[in-house]
Amino acid sequence: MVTSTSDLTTDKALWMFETMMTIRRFEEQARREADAGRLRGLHSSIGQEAVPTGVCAHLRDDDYVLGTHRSHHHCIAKGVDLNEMMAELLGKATGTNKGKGGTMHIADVNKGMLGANGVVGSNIPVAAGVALSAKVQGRDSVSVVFFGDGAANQGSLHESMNLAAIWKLPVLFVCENNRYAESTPVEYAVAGTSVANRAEGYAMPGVTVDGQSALDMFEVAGEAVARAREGRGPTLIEAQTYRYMGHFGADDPLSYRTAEEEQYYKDRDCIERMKAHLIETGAASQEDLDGIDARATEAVAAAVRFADESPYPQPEELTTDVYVSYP
Amino acid sequence: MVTSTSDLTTDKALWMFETMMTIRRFEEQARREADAGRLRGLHSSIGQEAVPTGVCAHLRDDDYVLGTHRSHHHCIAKGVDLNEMMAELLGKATGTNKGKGGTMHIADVNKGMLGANGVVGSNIPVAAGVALSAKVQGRDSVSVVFFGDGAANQGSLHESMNLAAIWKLPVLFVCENNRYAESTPVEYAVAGTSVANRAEGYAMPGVTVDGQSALDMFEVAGEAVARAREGRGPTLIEAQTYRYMGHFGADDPLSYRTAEEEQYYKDRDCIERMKAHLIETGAASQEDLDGIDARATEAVAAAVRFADESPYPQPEELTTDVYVSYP
Amino acid sequence: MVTESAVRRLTYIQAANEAVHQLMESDPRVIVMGEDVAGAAGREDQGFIDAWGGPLRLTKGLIQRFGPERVRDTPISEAGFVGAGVGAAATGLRPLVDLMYAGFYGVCADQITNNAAKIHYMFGGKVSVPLTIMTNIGAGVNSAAQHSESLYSLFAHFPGLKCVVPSDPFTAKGLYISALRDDDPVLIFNHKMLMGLRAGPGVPEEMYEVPIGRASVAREGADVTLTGIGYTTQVCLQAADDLAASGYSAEVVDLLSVSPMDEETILESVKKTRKIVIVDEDYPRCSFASDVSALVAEQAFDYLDAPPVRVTPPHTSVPYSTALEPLFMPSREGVVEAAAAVLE
Amino acid sequence: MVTESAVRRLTYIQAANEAVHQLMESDPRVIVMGEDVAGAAGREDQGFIDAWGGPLRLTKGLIQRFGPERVRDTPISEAGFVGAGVGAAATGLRPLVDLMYAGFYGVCADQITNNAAKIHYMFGGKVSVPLTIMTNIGAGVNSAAQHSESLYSLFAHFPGLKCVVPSDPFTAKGLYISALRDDDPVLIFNHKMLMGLRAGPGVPEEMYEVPIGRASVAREGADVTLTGIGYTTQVCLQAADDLAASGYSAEVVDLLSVSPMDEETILESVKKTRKIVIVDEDYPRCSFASDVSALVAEQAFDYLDAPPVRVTPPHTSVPYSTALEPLFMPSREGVVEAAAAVLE
Ligand SMILES: Cc1ncc(C[n+]2csc(CCOP(=O)(O)OP(=O)(O)O)c2C)c(N)n1
Ligand SMILES: Cc1ncc(C[n+]2csc(CCOP(=O)(O)OP(=O)(O)O)c2C)c(N)n1
Ligand SMILES: [Mg+2]
Ligand SMILES: [Mg+2]
Repeated sequence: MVTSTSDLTTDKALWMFETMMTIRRFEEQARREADAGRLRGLHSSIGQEAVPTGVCAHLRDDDYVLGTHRSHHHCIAKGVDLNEMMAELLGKATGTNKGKGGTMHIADVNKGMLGANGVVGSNIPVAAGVALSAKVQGRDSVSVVFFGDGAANQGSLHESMNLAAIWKLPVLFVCENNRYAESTPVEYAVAGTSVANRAEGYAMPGVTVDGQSALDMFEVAGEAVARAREGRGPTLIEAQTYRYMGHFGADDPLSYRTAEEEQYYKDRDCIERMKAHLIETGAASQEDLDGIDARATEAVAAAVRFADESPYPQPEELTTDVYVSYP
Repeated sequence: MVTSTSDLTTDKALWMFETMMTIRRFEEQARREADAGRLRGLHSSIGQEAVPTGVCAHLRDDDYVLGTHRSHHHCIAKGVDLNEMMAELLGKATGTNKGKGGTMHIADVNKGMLGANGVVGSNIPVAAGVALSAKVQGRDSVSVVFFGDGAANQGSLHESMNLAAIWKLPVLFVCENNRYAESTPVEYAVAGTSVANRAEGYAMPGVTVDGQSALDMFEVAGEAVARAREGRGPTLIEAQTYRYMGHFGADDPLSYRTAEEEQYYKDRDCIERMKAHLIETGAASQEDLDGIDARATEAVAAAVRFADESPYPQPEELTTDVYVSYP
Repeated sequence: MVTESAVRRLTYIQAANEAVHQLMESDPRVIVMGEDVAGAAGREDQGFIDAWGGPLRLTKGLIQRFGPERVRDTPISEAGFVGAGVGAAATGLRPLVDLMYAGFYGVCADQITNNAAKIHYMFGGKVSVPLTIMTNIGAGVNSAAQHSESLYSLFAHFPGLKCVVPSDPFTAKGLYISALRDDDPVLIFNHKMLMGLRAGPGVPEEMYEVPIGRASVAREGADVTLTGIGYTTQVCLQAADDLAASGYSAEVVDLLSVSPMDEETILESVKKTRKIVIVDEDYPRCSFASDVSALVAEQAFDYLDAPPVRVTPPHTSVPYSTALEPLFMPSREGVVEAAAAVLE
Repeated sequence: MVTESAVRRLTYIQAANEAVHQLMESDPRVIVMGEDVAGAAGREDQGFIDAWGGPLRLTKGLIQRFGPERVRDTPISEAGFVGAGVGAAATGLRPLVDLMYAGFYGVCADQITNNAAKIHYMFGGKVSVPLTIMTNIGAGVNSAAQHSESLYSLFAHFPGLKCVVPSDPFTAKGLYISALRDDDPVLIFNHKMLMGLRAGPGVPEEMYEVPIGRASVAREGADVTLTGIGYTTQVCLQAADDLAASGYSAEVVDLLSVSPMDEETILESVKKTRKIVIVDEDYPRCSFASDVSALVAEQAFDYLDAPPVRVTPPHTSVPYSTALEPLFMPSREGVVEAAAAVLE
């Protein structure tokens, strides 16, 4: 099976638009919460919405996604509840992680979101293990791990690609190359400047894709997911994307990149391009899209209300969940 | 500068023969010592003599070599004293490491042997640092790290190749692909079965060479050393070789490989081929070569005598050398 | 816990091997991964199978019985396959992962202490990681500094991990079974010097658990408490013989679990004997031995007739030479001497 | 050690930054490596330089003064660049390597504990590794379980490593200078809550050393000893104020070095006050706090009027929520309470 954008139904296309819109609105709100001092350590995913959206369009609840320090977009694309996410960001007991994990560790196993992870590169082997688990249990679910261009230089990627290749594991290694690791440009840190090229050393397909295009992401991911699901092994995808904000909020991105470069990517904004596509193909009107945006905005507002009204964890929660059982 | 075997002087060729012969005789003796219960944990390098010999033929005392658990051949090729090596194996105070390191940790910094290392893959980043050190200090010395096909799957290789490539470090990554990591065949463990191929992902030359041919090793290493010394960056060399003995002595290699395969490699023995070459080219007579062998054999016998006559470390040595200074 | 001793005299390795066989038989979720846990991987069709059976031969026979899907030789990629163990454990399997030597923790510590240890807590208790890691520890066979460490203190430092150290074949089998059935990540530390041991009570054929977090009194006594863990329990038992010959009755507490630590059993014994000698082979600083000493100092202060004493290696790496290595390890004589000092 | 206090009120970061500037100026062997220690690497020609200056801005200005050869942004490859630090240190340089957070030790522990710690010993004293690693520790800013650990206990466990934890700008500058001049591998732990601190004696402009392995009495007292390390020294000083208000004279010992540990200063203080409260933010099990408790129990048993007491976090990972995180950290009130209990 090869997926192409022709496989993209209108429903799915609209789901993709709404998902990206929701991520954008959620992240804008998270930014406001951070600026108001209500949460710390936020890594914004604005600009990168298309990457997980194009991938998760192919995933089921029993497929797994593993993320990074910058994972709100992964969570939303995988269907994690916005209320619980916002409650988690604000440290509330009703959060996805009961307020214990916070912005860098959001997980919802029922939705197949097996967790953001604050250690760069750390989730890559875990994802290989999730794929192994499906294989051993004879399930046809797949595992997807997102990681940055910076993470591509961690040894864990190399070990995991090798493991996945020799065991033909149903896993997608999706590198979100947003061109920077903190302030360090990919041209400096990644020898040869291509992450996708590294797949070849493991006899594995490596694909570069425009990560600012939800349609391209959908197509490339569809092929890789099908490949994995059918037992034909792993794929490395390098999605070329961009983060519009600073690394974590307190940094000024113009200290290490140009306004022109920022503008270049903003001119190719994934949401705007998806809008144009939907209108061009007649799948939706501007009004329809405005309606979706309004719905996304309201969902985020509701999430804030939910979080605000939620209680903080009780003090005794400090020492629960350390172990499943303790004598 | 490109090295080719035409650069190989008769002196150097004879040095190479003597070096390989010495390694062979030393390792045969080490095996006997192990069988007699006088040392434990021996990993024999018999069969792999040509690899470090071909490389070290290009090195100076101020170039550095870093090794593995299987490193006697690296040490001898780099010029470490046989007496001190044998004393180290037998745990004597006169050993290279005062008896504290043993077979897996032999080092002699004056000869540029910066140590065998018992953790697979562990020395690879260290070698990158040694190269960095030369570069920062403006010295034109190079750094060479040997590692196995098994080690090629450690993340440290990936991180170090990337680092060396972006910083153009004067380092050689020399993989001794002896086809097995313990009992695990390279075809199983290394995706795509080529280590050299992995260099491309780092925009670095990756070369495969017949590691059973000292002449081929000399040629390929010469080019890589020149490249490094001239500031043109790192090279990955995959030397295809074979260990004649089991992994560490107690294992039976025929439980995981065939006698035919063993014979195939023994038929291409690096020492026999060097002998043939020297005689063919008229560089030496059979008698000359026998003389060299006798010298090697006697040097090893002398080393055993030296080690035998040497004292064990004093009890207080247990707690010295933990720190350079301790308040 | 089965207490009556049966008569089967298995070695430690045989006992652990039997435990893993029975676990794999009884629970399809159990898989085994590690370097050469079978051996000659991928050469089954050439007639090579189970060539190695693990570095200790502890996993011998498993691949023949349970096949290569559940018994997996791995490349030398500890971060990769330990991390894979975490992912597999979080999604329905119960992996037993072999980390050949404890010192190799260094290449995969992130997976153990940042992921396995923390996932349950970070995710608000909604995901668990029933991963078991087994690893070889201890000095005694001239393996030098990198292959002779004990290091359980390091893992016990991390909330979320459980650490057990069997002392003989009986506790080995029981602790393997408990570990693989536990819903938390557990590390099992196998001391080299115990691998061929047949001492202790015999090993029952049926499956039984030795509970995690519980110490056991290996020998009752009245005059002084000796605590051992793993190999040092054997050292303590020998020292207790010597002390008995000198007319002293030493109680030997086999600690078995480093984390959770069985504070109660330690305190009870000390309250009875009023003296304690803590014997441990892990490095002395920030260690399990320190914990035990601090525990009795803080919780049994008024019962102690003498300060607690630790018998551990000095603050030094493990030397290679046969002339030095024995001086590193806690010895029977050293324990007797330390006990004699507090007894007078 | 310079003891007279000067009047320059630098922050901790400014003091450490000054130390590194002076070290690089005075010793060409000193280089600095780490992620974004300068920032915007390779874009100097586009006018981007020193964009970041390190995650804490602790290395700000270095690249402008010393250039990209000696001040190196690294890829995110801790095993790679920490290992490179080991190799560089073994062959003539004195690298200062930034490990952004202590918890990231997990991806490079092998280089720290198998190579840096052991090379000098394994090689018979013939090679030394004058490597300094600095890393950020501690809770307090909602960074959750992976970015809030202290972990110095873990490194102190290993023979061959030295570990220091400055408590204010003065000790920061002095310990950075001592560490970079030391011939052994040293880890410097920077606690987040101290980074903006201007407390303590002022920071002299000239270079000075605070000796490694020496504790200092931060406040003299007679009734009880409070030991702190890094941030908890500040907590102890505050608690001592409160205790003074209640009529108790608390002595605060600022431990400064986890390894080597200054046993003498601790014992001296305890022999005087006969009571001790050990305050530490690292996890409680197999920890520095246990070591101190065990030390006084064993070496000052007869001087103690009450059992030693530890004030540490519980055996739990660090939670994210502002409702929970403060409960994890040792607090001023917690210390006062513990002291009050031993004082009565
Ligand atoms: C092992 C490790 N090293 C360093 C960090 C600090 N850090 C957090 S995010 C980051 C940059 C990551 O860059 P990239 O992988 O490209 O992801 P991006 O932030 O661009 O999404 C760094 C260095 C970390 N969290 N973990
Ligand atoms: C990190 C680590 N994992 C595992 C081991 C155990 N071990 C020692 S040698 C070896 C095989 C190494 O294979 P290879 O790299 O091919 O080298 P060779 O033995 O063939 O020379 C293994 C697994 C180790 N020493 N270090
Ligand atoms: Mg990035
Ligand atoms: Mg090999």
